[in-house]
Amino acid sequence: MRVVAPVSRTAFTEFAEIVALDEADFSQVNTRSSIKQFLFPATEPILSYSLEQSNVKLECEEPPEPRKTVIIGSRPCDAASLPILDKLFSWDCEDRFYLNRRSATVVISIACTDCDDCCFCTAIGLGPDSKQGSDLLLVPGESGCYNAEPCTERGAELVKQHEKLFTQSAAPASVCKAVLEKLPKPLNLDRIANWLRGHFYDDFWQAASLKCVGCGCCTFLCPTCHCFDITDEHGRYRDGRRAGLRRKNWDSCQFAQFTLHASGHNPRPDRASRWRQRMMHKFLYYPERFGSRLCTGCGRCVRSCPVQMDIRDQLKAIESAQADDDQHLQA
Amino acid sequence: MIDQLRQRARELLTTGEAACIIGYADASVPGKATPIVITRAEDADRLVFHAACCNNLAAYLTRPEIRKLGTVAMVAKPADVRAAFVLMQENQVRPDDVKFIAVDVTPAGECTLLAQRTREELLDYLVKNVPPAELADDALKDVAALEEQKDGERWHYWQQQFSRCIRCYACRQVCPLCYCSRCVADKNRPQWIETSAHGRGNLAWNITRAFHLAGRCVGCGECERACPAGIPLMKLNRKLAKDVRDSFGGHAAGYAFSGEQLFAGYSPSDPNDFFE
Amino acid sequence: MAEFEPKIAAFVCTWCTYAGADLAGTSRLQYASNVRVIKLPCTGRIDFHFIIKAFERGADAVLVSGCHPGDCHYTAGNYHARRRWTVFRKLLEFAGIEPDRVTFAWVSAAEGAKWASLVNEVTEKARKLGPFTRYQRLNEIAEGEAER
Amino acid sequence: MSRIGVFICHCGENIAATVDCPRVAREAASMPGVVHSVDYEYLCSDPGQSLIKDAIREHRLSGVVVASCSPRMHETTFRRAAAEAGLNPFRCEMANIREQCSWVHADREQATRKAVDLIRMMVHKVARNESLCPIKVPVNKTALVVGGGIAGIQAALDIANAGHRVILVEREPSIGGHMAQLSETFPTLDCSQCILTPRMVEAASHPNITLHVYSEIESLTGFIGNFEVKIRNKAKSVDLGLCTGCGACTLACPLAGRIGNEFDRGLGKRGAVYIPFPQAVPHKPVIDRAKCLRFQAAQKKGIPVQDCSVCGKCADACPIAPRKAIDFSQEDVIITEKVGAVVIATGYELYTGGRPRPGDRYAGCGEYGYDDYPDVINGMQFERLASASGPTQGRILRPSDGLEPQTVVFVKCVGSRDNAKGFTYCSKVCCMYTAKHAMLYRHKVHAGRAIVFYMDVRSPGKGFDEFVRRAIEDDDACYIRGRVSKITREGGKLLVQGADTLSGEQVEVMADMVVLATAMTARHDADELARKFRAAYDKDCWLTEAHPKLRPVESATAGVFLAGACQGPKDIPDSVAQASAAAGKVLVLFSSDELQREPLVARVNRTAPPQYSTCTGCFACKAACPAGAIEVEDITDKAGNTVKSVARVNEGVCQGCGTCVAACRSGSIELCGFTDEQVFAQIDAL
Repeated sequence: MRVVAPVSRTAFTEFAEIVALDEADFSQVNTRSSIKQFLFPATEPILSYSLEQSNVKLECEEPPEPRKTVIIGSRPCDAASLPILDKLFSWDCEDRFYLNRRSATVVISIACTDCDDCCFCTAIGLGPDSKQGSDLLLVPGESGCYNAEPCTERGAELVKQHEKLFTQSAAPASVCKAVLEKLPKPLNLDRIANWLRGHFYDDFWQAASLKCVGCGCCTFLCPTCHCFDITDEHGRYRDGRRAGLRRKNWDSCQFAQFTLHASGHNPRPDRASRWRQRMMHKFLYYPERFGSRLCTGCGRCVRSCPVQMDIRDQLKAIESAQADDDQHLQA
Repeated sequence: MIDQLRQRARELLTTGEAACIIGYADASVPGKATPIVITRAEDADRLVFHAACCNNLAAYLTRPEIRKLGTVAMVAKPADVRAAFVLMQENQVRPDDVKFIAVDVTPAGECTLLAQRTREELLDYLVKNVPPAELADDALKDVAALEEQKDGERWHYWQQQFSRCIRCYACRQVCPLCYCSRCVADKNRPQWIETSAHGRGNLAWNITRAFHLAGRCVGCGECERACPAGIPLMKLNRKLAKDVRDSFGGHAAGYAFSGEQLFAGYSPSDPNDFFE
Repeated sequence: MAEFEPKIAAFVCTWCTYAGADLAGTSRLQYASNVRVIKLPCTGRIDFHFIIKAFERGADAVLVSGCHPGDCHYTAGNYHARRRWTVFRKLLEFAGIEPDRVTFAWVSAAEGAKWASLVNEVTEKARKLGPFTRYQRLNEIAEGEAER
Repeated sequence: MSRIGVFICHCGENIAATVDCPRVAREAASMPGVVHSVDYEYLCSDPGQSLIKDAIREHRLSGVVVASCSPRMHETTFRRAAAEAGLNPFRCEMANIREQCSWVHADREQATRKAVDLIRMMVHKVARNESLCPIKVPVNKTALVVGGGIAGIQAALDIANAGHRVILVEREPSIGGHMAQLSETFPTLDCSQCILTPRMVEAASHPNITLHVYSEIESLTGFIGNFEVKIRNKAKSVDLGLCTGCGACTLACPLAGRIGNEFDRGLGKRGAVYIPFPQAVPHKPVIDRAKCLRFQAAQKKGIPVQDCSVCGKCADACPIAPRKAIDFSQEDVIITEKVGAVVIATGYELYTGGRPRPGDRYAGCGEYGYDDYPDVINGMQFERLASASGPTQGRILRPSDGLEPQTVVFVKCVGSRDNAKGFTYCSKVCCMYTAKHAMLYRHKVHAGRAIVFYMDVRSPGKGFDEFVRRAIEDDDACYIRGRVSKITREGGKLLVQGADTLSGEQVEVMADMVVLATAMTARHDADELARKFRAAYDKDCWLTEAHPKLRPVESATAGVFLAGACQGPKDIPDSVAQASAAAGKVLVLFSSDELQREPLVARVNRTAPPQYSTCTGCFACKAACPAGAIEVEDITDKAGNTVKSVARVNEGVCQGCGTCVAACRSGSIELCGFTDEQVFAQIDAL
């Protein structure tokens, strides 16, 4: 079993395996990258094959037995990505690689007492102490102790197994409310979806993406972005025989290669159409199919964007454009 | 200073000398700046320049969307000017398609608008006043420290760094000189560089990125700033800048806007001592 | 245990070094059998990707060889190559690859004996360094062997 | 999927003795894509080739790997065989398991394993080989001949007489070369100039020959059939169009008779404006700017020569009016010509016999006193003395006092066959011309003694040995076998000390004059010239032929041929024969309008719009290409607007080195036959 927690070993705070709790650093608003890497790694083999004479022999592998993992100290916005990914990876086919890891992972989140200029969970309908995706939520209390709220059966089980670590008392007053004042107001997400539905072709996309450099940081750091590429890689010759692996690697809709056809044609040939895809996927397509948004307001895309693009500004602009349209219609 | 800058931008747009200005505006996040493209003179007041304006705006010069707008005037720090010069040298930008609103920060930290406007004037300014940042003695200390280590230690160091790489290619995308429409890393027949974010693929990628910038990198540091994994990419860039300088007559990138590209040429007197 | 036999990839130009290696053959000079030659028209064709890929495919050392400066069949391909390698080899060294893993040489069509002794020398150097475990470890991980 | 056939050759015992061929064949059979794998005694034999051809047909092979000797040996053979069986020849590759395996490794196990590896790498490569079609390129039927000596003249005349245009370039002010300096020629003793000068005149006046004297080659670019040459016409300071060659200027020059004449090897004198020799073609003077008083004065003052008022007597004397033929302001002119073939006939230089000059490639024989005693001369100087048009009108008079020498010592092998002081090679002509010199001397000075010191007498050639015998037997030349160790001056005479190795005695001769038969050497700038023409040269800087036996007049560069002594010491008949042979090769090339080349050239990829090509147009390839084969292609939209500028390879010019491929960061250039995919596959199979 491994325990994963935020650590500050370099200039950045990142999730990493720890062996002692004092390695962990729970003081930061959030980590640079999200917890998705522990369930959906940047690269993983999904089958192996071997080449002999003119034949390719497939060795369809069962996913490896996942390591039992406890993630301690994830923020509610990271934990909230898990139910979103669950739906995706168990939708048209069951992705055993993800799902096996998911069932072997316990998520213990810590509610937020602070935020930074980029956080916007409240705009998306979540909050500093949302429970989605967590097995156990630790809510900091006034007295410096935590109120442990089991959110799933597994969470309850966990508390039961380690009763000694918990004391039964009246819940201390949460200190999370203060942060709410600093966080933005909720957006009208339906209104945004409505606008998106009617504006596939719109000058907005060109203007909105003009400064985008297409780096894909936003998608790679996003806890909910889940697009992947499949690639075959083979290795060294061994005794006249050679094996290869088919790998699943993170991909990004912001890349020029993302939807490039073998013919050379690309249905999303420019930054505008790629940026539109990201917005549409997050706030129209995924919600239409699964009911929730493909965003938890963690703010990583804002925080890490090298050109300071701000999805919040765009959402606000879309919301008010639709509000204008609605008024127009009513009039 | 900012009034002068805005005035210059207005002038360029109203006279039609430039169809658009690439500059900086204040970002939504307090204290930060963001690139902005303006095409109307009245928007010139949105332009700012201060210490947080770090992007290398030359990266936009090769973008098809920007090219379509016509002649570009760019707010350019010395590194941006150098990058634009390399782009000119490498035929990516027609020299007459770019106007400069050159800015610099004095040693005292004061932002100034430079009087130099033409590329000849700016080249002269760079040569006389702006030594290559990537070759500053201070900047090379890290490189020297690593060079002094044993190869095993260096290997270990870089493996640790590269192991964090998630192959998002942010380093490439923000770089003004990574302008290839199809990066060799995206070439799959054959696939020289594995796309998987494992140690082997990451080493191949990072070596390739660094080497492809050898003799070309202008030391703006955007790759390292953009890297979400915090890989010290500038350490590689500086190492190469130093070796290039030492091996090829003091070459530093971006101090010429025409003439032969370093690795497209040769000299019979290039180093030969490493050949058996 | 049997002595470690390094696997060595050699990238050579067809006009000088390949011809020199042929001359070593016609002169019946004996040398180590560890080198696998890949013939290119000119050293100018040799891309640095070749070297990295050779390591990825398990080479313990790489040899790059072509015409002496001034003798290039195409007049200047070797000069271009030399300029690239001047910097590239230092980059590899900086990344932690032992400099002796990559050898650069000029071997003319008349230097059969030089080819023979060069191969022996490169093989000896690789033998001294031992298997390129650093890179093999990367290979094992990438090829999924570490997980199995 | 590929259908690859692997054929392993035993080469008798050459391969089979060390490599277990049957085992290799078995292992190859299990390699990816291999459908047929056999071993055979001699694959290059007729039955061997038939075996391959039959297998190609029977197994419908898409690729063939022949594991045998070096591809440099038999690639053409097997590719031709493949083509005869209907397989594209470029789908046939060779694995070199002889020169680079069986012959260099003794251990059977190791050699066998290496052979398997080499074959596997080739199998992987061949699976990615494409069918390629030969490239046809037009042939420009104009020849460039460099050097206007007898070889160059002969080659030029042969080509011109066949109806093709020839551009003949000579460095000196006149054509003729060394042969023009000779008195009589061995073994017939006919007058050199009498047989040469008609040829010189014929060449100069031939309608198909354009002559550029006092000119040098600046550069040669392009490729067989399509070269472009830049010729520097050095400023002669004389307008050849106006000059009638009357010679008034040469007489008016205040330096007339005061400058050592190169043509007479310093034995005669000339002025600063001079016609090199009486039979010169063209018979027009040039001004030696390094000597001319006016040019020197102008240079010292740093003013243009036309503004200088010093001297100018030559111009005053020039009878041409109104514009003088003397033109001080003339400058070098660079002429560009397009030619399809090149004959290099730049000849040799003669070692003076003295101490080395800066840049010389030898130590020299200073002990013979050439630099110290005027009466020690070399063979070419003797030729000038013996020549009827020479400084002494053909009388043998010694330089120091103009008296007839009564005893002349001839020393052979001065610089030749002398590893320590000169060159390892034999200069080939010295034995014959020394016999001739002795003979000529005896004919002119009946009472004189001719003593020849020799190492060997090498006289293989038609009438050659008879000629030497005549010198010894009829003309009483005294041949002493042995080297001269030292020459010193004793009074007015020269003391020649040497050994007679036949008698074992020391020999001392008091001579009035000594003639050194010095070595022929490559031109001091032969290496530079070779590089310009992309021709190879050997350790002594002689240009090297493509094959010493089978391609003796071709250089390493297609379309560039060699004639005469630029390739090594030669006498006149050999030079002429080689020149005609080179001309023959040129005429073969010119016999068709286009020529086929191997399609191993680079290409820049093209993709669907809107990208058109992954090339980004940085043109690093263009700068890096040694052949200048990369062009800029502007891709335009329907309206004719340029949307992108990308690189394009002129496949006629491309030499296939692949330097562009490695210079391309985006990987947008391929080299056919050595594509990234092919090389990758080979590395992949390591």
